[in-house]
Amino acid sequence: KSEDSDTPSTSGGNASAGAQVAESAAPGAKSCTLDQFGGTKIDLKTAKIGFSQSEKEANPFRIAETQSIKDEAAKLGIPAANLQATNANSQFNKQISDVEQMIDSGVQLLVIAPLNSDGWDSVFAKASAKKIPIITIDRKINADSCTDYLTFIGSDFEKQGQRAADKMAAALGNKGSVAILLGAPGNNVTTLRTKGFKDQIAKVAPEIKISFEQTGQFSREEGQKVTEQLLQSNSDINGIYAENDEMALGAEVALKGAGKAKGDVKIVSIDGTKGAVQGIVDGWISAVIESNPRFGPLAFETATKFFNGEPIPEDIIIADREYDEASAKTDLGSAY
Amino acid sequence: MTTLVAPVENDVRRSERSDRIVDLVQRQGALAVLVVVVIIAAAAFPNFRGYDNAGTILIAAAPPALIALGMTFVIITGGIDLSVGSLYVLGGVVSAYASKWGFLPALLVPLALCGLVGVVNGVLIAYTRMAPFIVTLAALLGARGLMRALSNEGSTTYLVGNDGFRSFGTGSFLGIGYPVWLVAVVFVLGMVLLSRTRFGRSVYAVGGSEDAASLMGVAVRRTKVTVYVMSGLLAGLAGAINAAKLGSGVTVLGTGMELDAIAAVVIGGTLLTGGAGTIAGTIAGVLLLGVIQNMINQVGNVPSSYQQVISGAFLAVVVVAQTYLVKLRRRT
Amino acid sequence: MPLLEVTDVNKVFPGVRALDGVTFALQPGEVHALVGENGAGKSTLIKLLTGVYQPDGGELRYRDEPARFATPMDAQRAGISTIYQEVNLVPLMSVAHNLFLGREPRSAFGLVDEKRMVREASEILVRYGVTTDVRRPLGTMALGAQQMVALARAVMVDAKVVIMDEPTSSLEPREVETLFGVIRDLHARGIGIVYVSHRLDELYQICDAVTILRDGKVVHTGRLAELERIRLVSLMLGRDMSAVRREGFTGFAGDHTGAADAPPVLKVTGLSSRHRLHDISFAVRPGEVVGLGGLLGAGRSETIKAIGGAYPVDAGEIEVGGKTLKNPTPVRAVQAGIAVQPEDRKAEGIVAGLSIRENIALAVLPRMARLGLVSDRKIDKIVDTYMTRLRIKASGPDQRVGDLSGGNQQKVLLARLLATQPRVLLLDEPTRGIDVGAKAEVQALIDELAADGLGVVLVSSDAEELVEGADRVVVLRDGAVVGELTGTNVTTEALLETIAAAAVSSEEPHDN
Amino acid sequence: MTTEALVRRPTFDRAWLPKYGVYAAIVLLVLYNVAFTPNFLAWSNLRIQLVQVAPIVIVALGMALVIGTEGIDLSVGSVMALAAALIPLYLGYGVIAAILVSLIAGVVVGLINGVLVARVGLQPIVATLALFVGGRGLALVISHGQLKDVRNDDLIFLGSGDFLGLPMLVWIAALLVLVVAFVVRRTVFGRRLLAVGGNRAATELAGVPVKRVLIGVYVLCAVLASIAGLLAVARIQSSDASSVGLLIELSAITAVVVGGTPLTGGKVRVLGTVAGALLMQLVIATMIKHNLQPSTTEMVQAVIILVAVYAARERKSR
Ligand SMILES: Nc1ncnc2c1ncn2[C@@H]1O[C@H](COP(=O)(O)OP(=O)(O)OP(=O)(O)O)[C@@H](O)[C@H]1O
Ligand SMILES: Nc1ncnc2c1ncn2[C@@H]1O[C@H](COP(=O)(O)OP(=O)(O)OP(=O)(O)O)[C@@H](O)[C@H]1O
Ligand SMILES: [Mg+2]
Ligand SMILES: [Mg+2]
Repeated sequence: KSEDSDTPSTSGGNASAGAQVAESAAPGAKSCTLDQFGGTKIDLKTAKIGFSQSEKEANPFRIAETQSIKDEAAKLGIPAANLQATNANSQFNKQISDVEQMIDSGVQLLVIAPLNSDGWDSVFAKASAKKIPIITIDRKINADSCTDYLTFIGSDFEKQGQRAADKMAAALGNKGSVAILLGAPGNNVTTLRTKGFKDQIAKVAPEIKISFEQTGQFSREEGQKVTEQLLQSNSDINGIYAENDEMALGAEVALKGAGKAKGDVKIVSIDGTKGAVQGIVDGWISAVIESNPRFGPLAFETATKFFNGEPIPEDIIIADREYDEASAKTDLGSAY
Repeated sequence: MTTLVAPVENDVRRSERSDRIVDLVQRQGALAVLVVVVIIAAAAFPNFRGYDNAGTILIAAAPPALIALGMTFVIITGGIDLSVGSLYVLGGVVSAYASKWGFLPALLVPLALCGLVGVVNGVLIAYTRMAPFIVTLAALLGARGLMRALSNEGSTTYLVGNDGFRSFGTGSFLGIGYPVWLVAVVFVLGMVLLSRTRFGRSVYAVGGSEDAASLMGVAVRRTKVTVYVMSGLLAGLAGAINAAKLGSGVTVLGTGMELDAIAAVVIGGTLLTGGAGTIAGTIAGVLLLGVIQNMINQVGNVPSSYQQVISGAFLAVVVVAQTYLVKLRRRT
Repeated sequence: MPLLEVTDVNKVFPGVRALDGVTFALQPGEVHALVGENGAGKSTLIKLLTGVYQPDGGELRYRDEPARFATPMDAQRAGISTIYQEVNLVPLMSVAHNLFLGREPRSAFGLVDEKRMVREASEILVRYGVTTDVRRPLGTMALGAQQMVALARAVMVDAKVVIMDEPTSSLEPREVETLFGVIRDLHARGIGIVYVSHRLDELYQICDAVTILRDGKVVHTGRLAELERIRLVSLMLGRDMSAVRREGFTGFAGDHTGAADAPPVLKVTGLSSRHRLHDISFAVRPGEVVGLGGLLGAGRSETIKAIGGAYPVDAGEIEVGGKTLKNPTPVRAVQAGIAVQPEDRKAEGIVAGLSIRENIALAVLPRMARLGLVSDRKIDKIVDTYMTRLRIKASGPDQRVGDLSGGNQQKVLLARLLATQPRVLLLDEPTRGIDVGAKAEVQALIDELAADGLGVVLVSSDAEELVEGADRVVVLRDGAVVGELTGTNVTTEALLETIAAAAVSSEEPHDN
Repeated sequence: MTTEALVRRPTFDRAWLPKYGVYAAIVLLVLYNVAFTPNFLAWSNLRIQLVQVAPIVIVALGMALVIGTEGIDLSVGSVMALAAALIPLYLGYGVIAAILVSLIAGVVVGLINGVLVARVGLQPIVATLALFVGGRGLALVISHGQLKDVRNDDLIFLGSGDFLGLPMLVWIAALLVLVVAFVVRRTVFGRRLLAVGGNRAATELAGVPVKRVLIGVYVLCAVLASIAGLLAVARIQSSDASSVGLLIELSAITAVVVGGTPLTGGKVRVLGTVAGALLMQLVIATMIKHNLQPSTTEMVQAVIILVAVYAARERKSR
């Protein structure tokens, strides 16, 4: 009776279904070429490449992200020995020394999923001395592109928040009382998804009141606990914005436990995992904004272009999709 | 006074050469294990051997080493300090914040703040006889709360505004980062302090037997307060040099750091019951943890969960080996 | 003009008045005995004199000026040195560091001059008969030697007053002589000495004056020579002189009538443990008290622990009632009928935080239980029995053992042993640190138990006690049996002679 | 010495605070909430608090026993994760099988901890640190790092079902409290445990099988933790080895200590432990209900821990 979830290889490898698409770069945005960067051309097939993952591969996003990088490397015929992957286990200092160690060991290209947007000074000092291009994925690093790093590929977290706000406004008919389940405190993702959501709500639906915000630590259990508490003390809540799918699923369990019916409280969340999209199909979740973790193809494509001398834009923002009641059923297969 | 009686053999335990050797290995057990591990790593991984890699290991070990140094003093008095991880983050955040006023404030403000928390820890422990474990557990929460309060719930990362401070963090001399040199100096001072001063002797005495120490005229309370202040200061300093290195006051650090420090200290042969331990051992313990981490990365592509299993197993093996060495020593 | 003086001091601990209007004066060049039963307040008075406690009322004067010592260090600086009751040194630290703690010789930059310290420590300790590597941890030395280090430490500084709280309780006769030598020397230099001891002969040997405490009050003070020994005891105990005279000093009645031809209840053959015990053999018949004699460090405690399964042995056989005890552990030993009363009551005997009831029942819980559930009724019954039989004085079976006086703690411990219904009792220093009254009671109890048919092994550093209590004495030295006293030969003189003879013959250290 | 002077019962007024301080604090906090928190007195609220505190209580019970022997167990969170990771793997064989397997995992971890402490002679904090680090890694290895949804009705009933108007979780926790209280008060094992904590050397010499007692205590603690782990799975209806029981060791230790059990061993206050857990739960609930920020919550928790422990602190007796 156990529900056998997909194994990592299939969920990440489902490339055609949920491949990332870059939004066209804004005209006039800063870009970077190999010459400007000052590096030397290398052949990816024989190059040593380092990938630094930030958090344990213990949630769908991270699993899909790491897997996508590895799969794409394999697809390009890069020998497994040439791709060095490390995982910082959510310890920032470990990520810094992981990357420094990879630089020492002679990697020629770095793909980094940073745990934090700031604090990369020492890495940049080391990498730029050796002219190693750095592609950061999923989270941006606050630094100078083309000198400190090459480019950022990822979602616009603030925009995700804004889009979630639009969905929430639509679900609530522009009025009501909303609770926010914040991500882990101090995390850039939390900060941006909160800012985007609040700003947009203020803009499009000023009658929606944000009456509660507490951290659910991006975890299902905490999400559930906090929702239980809040349903108790704020019985007038009719919308919950969860900053990731896990907390949304926790909130779903809490709603069931509190005897609420489907749709009594509208849930909007961000990520696009299978579980959450299934939640839309089941009628507990109103909408999910995707945050696509399949960085492999785009990252390697960008690197190839770069070494071929093409200009690379400062930011490569991917077009995240969204799931709602209309699309959830058909798109369930492409969720990760 | 004249000799009153003919000397007799009071030494019930005849000391033997084998005893001494075991004794040496026990005292420097962590160092021995470190040497073995380094040799294995160097043989197995070509990349491990590089000078740069050594520099990377050292610079990464610098903040944990400072924290473990403070922890060594605390543990030798028979206490424990769980607040260091939080103080480390707090120190980094205020250091980055204060760096806009210059190099010295960036260094001194975190010292002052973390030292102050150390004073509170020390005073509560020394004067109210509350258990160190619980006092510093509260401080762990309190300092983290304070850090979050100062950084807008952790969402504001202050950038280091002082170029001098920044280059102190990233620059190097002879290929070894400045922070490592600083830590080396602090360690030498710590060693001298612990083994060659009256204060150091009183640290051992308090840990060996608090009652006896107090009857022998050791200022037990002052010693205790001092070690917790030192631990706080060193955690703050670790935070500051880390901020200099990272160029910002990162708020998402430090969880579990206290346990790493305790592990390093214990691997280094310091008794958690107090009264015995060395700083050389602690250095070996810190480096051992760093080298293991580095080795796991050298293997490449070890899934994160296996990394933890390996670290845990390794920890168990080292500590069990240490304990058997001690037992061996006792038996002879 | 007194050197150190307190007038009308009080000290109250929660629920107990430890000192009640005590006045005490120490003259220069005087050895002043401070005596009293356990818990009379001797140690408390000393702690008041030396800044460990602050008096609740009254006045402290030192060298004719009002004084107040906030910490022991203050008193030390003022010239009052103290050897506290329990050896109060740090076992894990080296001998030299213990000796010099807080006053280490310093070289340039104020750093401790390790070399000089080691050299000076060795020099100083030789005078006290301690020749050991002063760099090794103090804890590895014999208790007596540790006590000598404490003494050296106290006398080393330029003291005006030296206070000794039961310094001889763990010293062997030769060390006691060394100590007395030191005391006479101090005496000659006009230093005032406060001397606490439960051993009355010692007092008469070296003390000039005496102050007797009872229940926190001074009941007598004066020249010791003018006070008859029996009167001293009656004052201490607060009992009639005639009663004391009738009961005698030790509680032992004399020989036990254990059947001389009964098979031994305990037989130890060839017990050896590397470095410590060498081929120890002896036997104990039911109803017999066998003493283990020897100097401190002779290996008596180890022998006892080894029999009790608490000390590892490499060879040898232990038989209880004809049955061999295989792979002895404390659990198996208790099951076989061996009961061990360890030497260090506080560290290895009582569980201070638990009640009298829990302490007595500890070893026999399985018998007091069915299916793992304890029956308080059964426990109450045996606790009651033993509290009455051993005359344990307490507010009730629920009192914390840590709050009892030493003598009563010892009785609780004995009660625990007896509750296991042992066939052999191994008693290591059963009367150490307990007062005359309690001592006599414990001694009488040992007699009684032997009369009941138990085999008893008695270890005591008190030669008189050993000789009076035991029917035979097995003498140990350096972990080996060097002689045995039997019958009329069981005398103090013979005991000391055997020890001394063995000392000469075993001068060359054996190696294995 | 005379009998009168031996009667040294602590006087009532001084002993009151250490003994009943936790309960007083709970009462104060409840009063505050009744006055200032909307809907606080609602039955549904009480229910939520009880359900949320249940896992912590269960873990804290085991922790209290370990602390009673002068030990500490850092590995409880990892044990929860291990138990959680195993559940979906064996759910195919039925709920009972899955539960048994996760309990066995607890037994195994407890045995390892116990042997390291009792036989090898490691300090408890270090002995359990190894499994604290490695145990969760193992759980992640077992679960391939995947969060797995659990859709088994029997299991979900344990987590969110009701029995006689009370959640199953609360029944289970209450039952375990009774069991542990009973073990401590009435069994040979319980009495021995306290003696080991009070004076290990003496207990050993008295012929008590100390090592067995210690191993038993660590096994019991780990089994309780694995129960908490499987209940957590049942409650959140999914098994997530990376987050189940994260940092619970600190909550559990806090509950035990705030509840008046000294870290020095020899004493276990079972009801106090429950009260300690409840107090910390109420503090967090109050903070959340008043929508305070994490920084405030943490600082308030710190102060409450200090005040509670200061009040419950043992006066030094020699
Ligand atoms: N720190 C303390 N707290 C509470 N009671 C104490 C304390 N110290 C001593 N007492 C009590 O005060 C009384 C006097 O104790 P004290 O140690 O002075 O006796 P003593 O004469 O030295 O006895 P002994 O011969 O056993 O050493 C005893 O009842 C003892 O239990
Ligand atoms: N192998 C050893 N290693 C460390 N210490 C030892 C060793 N053997 C003996 N000692 C120490 O020597 C001291 C004296 O030894 P022991 O207790 O055996 O003497 P004893 O003959 O039993 O004397 P008593 O029972 O009168 O104290 C003990 O305190 C013990 O700590
Ligand atoms: Mg005394
Ligand atoms: Mg002995």
